[in-house]
Amino acid sequence: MASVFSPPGFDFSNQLRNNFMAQKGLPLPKATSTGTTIVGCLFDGGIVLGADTRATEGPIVADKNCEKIHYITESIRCCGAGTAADTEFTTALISSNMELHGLTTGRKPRVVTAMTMLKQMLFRYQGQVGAALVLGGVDSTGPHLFTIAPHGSTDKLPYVTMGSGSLAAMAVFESGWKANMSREAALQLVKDAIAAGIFNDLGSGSNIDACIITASHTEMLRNVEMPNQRVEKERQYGFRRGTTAWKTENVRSLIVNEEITLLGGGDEMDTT
Amino acid sequence: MAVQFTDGVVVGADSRTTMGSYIANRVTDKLTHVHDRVYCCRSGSAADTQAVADIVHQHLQLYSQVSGAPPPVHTAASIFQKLCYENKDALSAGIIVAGWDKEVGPSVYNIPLGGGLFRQPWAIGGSGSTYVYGYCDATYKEGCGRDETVNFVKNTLALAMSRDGSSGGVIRMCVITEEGVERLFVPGNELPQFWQGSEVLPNPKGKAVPEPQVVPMVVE
Amino acid sequence: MNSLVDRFSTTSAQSEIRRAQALAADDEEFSDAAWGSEAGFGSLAKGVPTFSVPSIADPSAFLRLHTDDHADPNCRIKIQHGTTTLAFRFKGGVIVAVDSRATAGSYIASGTVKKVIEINPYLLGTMAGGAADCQYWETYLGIHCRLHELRNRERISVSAASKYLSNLVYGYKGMGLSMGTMICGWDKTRCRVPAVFYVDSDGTRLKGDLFSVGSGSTHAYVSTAAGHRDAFSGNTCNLYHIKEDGWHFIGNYDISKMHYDGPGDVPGGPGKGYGYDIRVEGRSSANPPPVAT
Amino acid sequence: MASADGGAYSYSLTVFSPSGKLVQIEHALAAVAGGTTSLGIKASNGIVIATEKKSSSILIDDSMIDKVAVVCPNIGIVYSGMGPDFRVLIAKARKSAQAYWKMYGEYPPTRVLTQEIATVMQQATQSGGVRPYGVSLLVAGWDITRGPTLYQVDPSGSFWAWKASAIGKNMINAKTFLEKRYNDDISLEDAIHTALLTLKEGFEGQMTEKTIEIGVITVPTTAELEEGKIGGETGRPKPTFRKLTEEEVRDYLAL
Amino acid sequence: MSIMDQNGGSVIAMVGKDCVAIASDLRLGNQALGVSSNFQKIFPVTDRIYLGLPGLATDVTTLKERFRFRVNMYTIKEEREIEPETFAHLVSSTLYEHRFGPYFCEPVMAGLSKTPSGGYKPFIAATDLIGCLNFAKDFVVAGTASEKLFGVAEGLWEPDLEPEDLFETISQTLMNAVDRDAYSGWGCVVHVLTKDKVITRTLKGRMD
Amino acid sequence: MQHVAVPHAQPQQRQFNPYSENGGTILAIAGANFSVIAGDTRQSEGYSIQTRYAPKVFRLTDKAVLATNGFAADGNMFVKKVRQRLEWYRHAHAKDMPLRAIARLIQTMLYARRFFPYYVYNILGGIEEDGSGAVYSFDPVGSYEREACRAAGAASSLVQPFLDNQIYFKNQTPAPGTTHPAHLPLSHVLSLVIDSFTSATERHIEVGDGLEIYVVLAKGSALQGLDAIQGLSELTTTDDGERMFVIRRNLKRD
Repeated sequence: MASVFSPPGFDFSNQLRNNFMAQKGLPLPKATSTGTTIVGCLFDGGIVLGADTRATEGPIVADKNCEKIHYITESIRCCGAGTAADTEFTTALISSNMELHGLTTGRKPRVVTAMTMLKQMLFRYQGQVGAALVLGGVDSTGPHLFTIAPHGSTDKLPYVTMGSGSLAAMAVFESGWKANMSREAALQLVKDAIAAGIFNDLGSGSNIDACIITASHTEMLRNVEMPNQRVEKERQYGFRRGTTAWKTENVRSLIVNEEITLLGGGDEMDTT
Repeated sequence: MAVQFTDGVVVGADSRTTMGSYIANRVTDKLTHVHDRVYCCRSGSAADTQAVADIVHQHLQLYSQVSGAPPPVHTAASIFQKLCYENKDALSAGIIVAGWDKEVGPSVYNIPLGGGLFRQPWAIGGSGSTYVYGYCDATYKEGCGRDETVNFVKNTLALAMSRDGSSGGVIRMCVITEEGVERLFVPGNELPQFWQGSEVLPNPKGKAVPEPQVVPMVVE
Repeated sequence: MNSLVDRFSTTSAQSEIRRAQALAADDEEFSDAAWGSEAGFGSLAKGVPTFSVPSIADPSAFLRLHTDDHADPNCRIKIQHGTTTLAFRFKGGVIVAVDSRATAGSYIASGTVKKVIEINPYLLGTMAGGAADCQYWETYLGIHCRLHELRNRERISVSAASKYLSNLVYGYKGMGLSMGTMICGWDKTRCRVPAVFYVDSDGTRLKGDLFSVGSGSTHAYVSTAAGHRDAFSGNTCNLYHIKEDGWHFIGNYDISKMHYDGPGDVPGGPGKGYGYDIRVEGRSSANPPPVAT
Repeated sequence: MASADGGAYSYSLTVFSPSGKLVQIEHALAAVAGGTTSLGIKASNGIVIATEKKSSSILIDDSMIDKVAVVCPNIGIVYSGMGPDFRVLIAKARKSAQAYWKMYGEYPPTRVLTQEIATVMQQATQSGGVRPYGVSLLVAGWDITRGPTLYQVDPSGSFWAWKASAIGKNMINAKTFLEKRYNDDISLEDAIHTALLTLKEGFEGQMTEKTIEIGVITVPTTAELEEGKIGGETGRPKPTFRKLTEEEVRDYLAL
Repeated sequence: MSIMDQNGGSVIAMVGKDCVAIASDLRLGNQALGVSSNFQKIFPVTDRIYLGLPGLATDVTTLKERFRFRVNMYTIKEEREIEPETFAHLVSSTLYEHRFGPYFCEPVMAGLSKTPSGGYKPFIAATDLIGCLNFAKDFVVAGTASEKLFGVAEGLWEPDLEPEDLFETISQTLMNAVDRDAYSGWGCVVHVLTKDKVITRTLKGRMD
Repeated sequence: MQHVAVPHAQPQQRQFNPYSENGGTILAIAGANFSVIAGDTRQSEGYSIQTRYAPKVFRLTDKAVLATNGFAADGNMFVKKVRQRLEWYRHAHAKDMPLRAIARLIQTMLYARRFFPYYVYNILGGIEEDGSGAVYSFDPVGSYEREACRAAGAASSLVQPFLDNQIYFKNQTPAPGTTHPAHLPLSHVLSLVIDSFTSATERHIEVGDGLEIYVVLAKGSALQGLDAIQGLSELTTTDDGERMFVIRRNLKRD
């Protein structure tokens, strides 16, 4: 922004200190990774993208219902696996540039433009930005589906899977995919593929998100299936009030109450 | 792989990209268009080779814009070399450049990992090439026609794909001549077949070897 | 160290273990599993029990790789460590105070560990360092003391008992044992005085009046202070008093309760909590007098 | 050319005249007054901005001329004065809006974006080697806290909010026309008609869907707001500013 | 012994019925040695947003000042108070800016956000050390005792708890979790936010 | 041939690493006259599931149950060896080994491999000779201790603090004039066990698929509503001595 000068790109100022600490045997903590199963599948007239909703920090589930299908433009979406923050910010950056691109060219943006922007950014960081993406969308030249690996390589295929659950999902795709599938068949195949990832891969779990993109409109099916709802708990765990012993208390009221006291004792100017 | 013949070149490649032992893409197109009559075969890191090929493609667009004529294959190859040589410690890319141009006609250039540039009548690269140097040396002969060369490429690739675990899938080929570029495709189940590894045990002289039937054991 | 040399050298601990294994192996009928009741201690006649060791060049490095959680916090095998123990001699006998927290990495595995091992009615051993090492070898020491009594018809002296333990442990020096223990007792025979010996897994053995062992040892004037200050000490404090007629268990005090309320009406007690902020409450700007809420 | 932020030496073109005026800005305002008329009207449930798209010759393909520009889904700008200056400012405005989005996850309120543009225009009046922008802008936008707001920004970099305003060639007649017709609770539909009538006042030539451009802000209903971002967290809010298509303009003109 | 264990400390935020609660321990240690039992990790950002910063103490104070500066600038420029969702994105982008030289701190945010129809909706969020946002509906945890907090919270939390009940649940969750973590504890503080008041209590927990 | 850029591997030193980690979690709670020993049945390695049903809780004698967790190969082998020693004890003494003695036996067997440890966290549960419920917990090299409730394994740090609060009532001030119950009824304990595992399954990826709970009742004690539990089956044949039941439930499979 013009008024506050902030250098573009990443700020490396802490690097010197962090390297010093790493030498002293204090390893870096783990960032949230999305173990993840993400898939994309072409059908005649559009694309279906699918993703699970589990974000993990090592063996611990940090988020049971996170969103992995990110917005690029109205008719281009991108699923992200790998380091959660990287997928989030890489897709946000490209989404922002695509919006600018759309405004300046006055045309609906193309999937291949987003793919090129993503690949060139990831290649520049040589895999340090850990984002493995499935990019799908429909533009004036028809439906397109790409995968983009963290090092910047891309593949253009009719059906793709990425993430730790990609092998389980690919098995379902290899046995179930047919050319020119109907929209319903494609959606069901995507759901089965994600379910395969959810149940067989520990890094994926919880619910299934899907997104159907056609030339006319984009349908985001958030939690289209929730096969892993938690069962009713056996007990209620409410506590008696006063169970917790506390030492000090301070209540700060947020209601600003003002009384207005009139000065001058009533001989105000008569304005009737 | 790329082979030069009388009035053009044949470039060919397998279609397997692996991530460790997992086949990330079994129908990859490694024959990358850099100009109307100039193609390159990419081997090594997919990310590196794609990036390099994109840059060369851009340079050649500029070249043809500025010079008003399609770029000679040698020009394309030397741009590849410049990129591969100057960034050799950041890249892992083995690239074969082949095509047709008016001055020289058909030509094949090989740029291995170190970034050297070698013009050869035929060139092979990638992890599968080690298995088929013998076959190529034995089989290649100059002055072949189009169909003979296509078969030579097809057989070489099939042999490499059967021996090398990192190669496989389908065979993609391009025949580049003055008239144009013709894409050929050999599906995975129609690859030329060679010896599949069945054992042929010699028959000891004189003794008839009984057919090894298995008689089910009689159980009371 | 070159594995070839190691195989044929005669001094290293491994060669001693191999000799012990060879010893045990050949007299078949006495293998420790023979009689169910020996519970694996093996007959004492043959010396130390047999240990199986990974057959690689450097077994202690292997052990360190897999169990030392200071070097590598997410190593898999987390062996429990005890941390603050205190013992001192005075005219009334010996006072032994220990905390009861065992941690595995940053996780507090248990808050109720008994870090005083009752070797026998008149000998106590404390636990700091590897919980298993101390538990196992001090129980083993108890067997040896009982056999001493049977052979010599008199109680073993504290000095002899601690000597036996330190010689035994010395045999395993460098193999990865981790122990810091205090053998305390009252010698009934000749000099009839209370005695405290510090023995650790490096083979050190020191006679002294006052010892404090473990990561909380620097704060251990009052074991509640150690519990408070050191992250690896805490939960409860076990207090023992050894008199002429053997040890007496004084009590198990919750360290946090003592922080707030003190030990109750004990002669000489401060009358209120030991906690620093309790003691200085209302006396400084950092600890202003409690506002009437 | 000294850098835009006025390096050490600022051979500034914009200096005070003895009477305390900045002559360059006066000239810029004259350039604006020479530009085709634009106006904006804030209605109770929206804003309309409109402008004449007069081109110097019938041979010009005016379908490519954009005088009303979208900056981000909730802000649109119309201008009077020099086209190229407008284009440069729009590019900066769009970049600034995206930078805001990248930091806060939502689009800038109209007031903040207007401030950004105004700062850029002001810097062009106090730096060496640069001349003021020869445009006045009408910024129409919607945000959750202030609802629909209309701002005018002048070459001096000063900006203030309007209920209705007109800039460009016959700004004075247009303004007096608007003053007569404006009332606070005018609806968006009426505002669009008023805008067309005002434009017609000073219009040379035939007013068709080809020779005028209209942009509108429609205020989302609380229901739409409750629904929030379309498609959950990572979706986008429904755009509130859009340019009328030629058919829509023709329908309004026909009424 | 990762960098996050250097000073220790943990934070948890929970959602209740029209209210949110955020709680943290008060320990500042130098690895095993406890140094201060009054190290505040939770800071008010606005009247209706509280920010918890567990992690490396130096980064905690640096970030606290950094966010105070950015929120003040925001308030001045926009002439309105920042909303919780917007603040969450601000925190996230600030951290990601340092992607390759991160601050060792995992912020937790709790607040009440104004709904378009004028009411208040509870809001909690947490990010990892490089800004990956996690909008949870029930609770978010961070710090050295995060695993323990997850276990107890998953067991004890129930939807639509009244402010006083939410206080009990979050306090029990925090105290029992920190008692199992060597690097957290030494006193706890709980803030319960409702639309008209903020209740702050310091708990009488184990001091060992 | 083409491969996505696998980082150039420096020369890798092949270290002797006999261990693996198979996830899962176990817990045991001792009541006044019963013991509950439970474990999930998922066996995993890295991110893949080896099997959804691999028991981790083993019946040793009529009164003793051992749960093992960590490296499954070591766990199974260790249980086999313990059962062997118990059989020899039965031959030598014509009676089952009392729980207290089994605990000491396990210590010595674990400590025998002090320099090449079994990578196993054991919990022994059952009924003591005096008829009281007991739980002994071990570390991989044999340090052990009798407790009332213990969780171990991958999600132990998630479950243990929850049990501290709900079993030992830690940090809970009792209602004025009352005290916390010293022992909880069986049905209460079972519901806590099930909730512990469903919570652990939610937040830990290595826990799930199935849950097996062994219940050992002291001689002559009432069923305390045990028969009403869904998924129950009895292992003991006679009902005069100690009785042992197993409850099998499903857990989430994601």
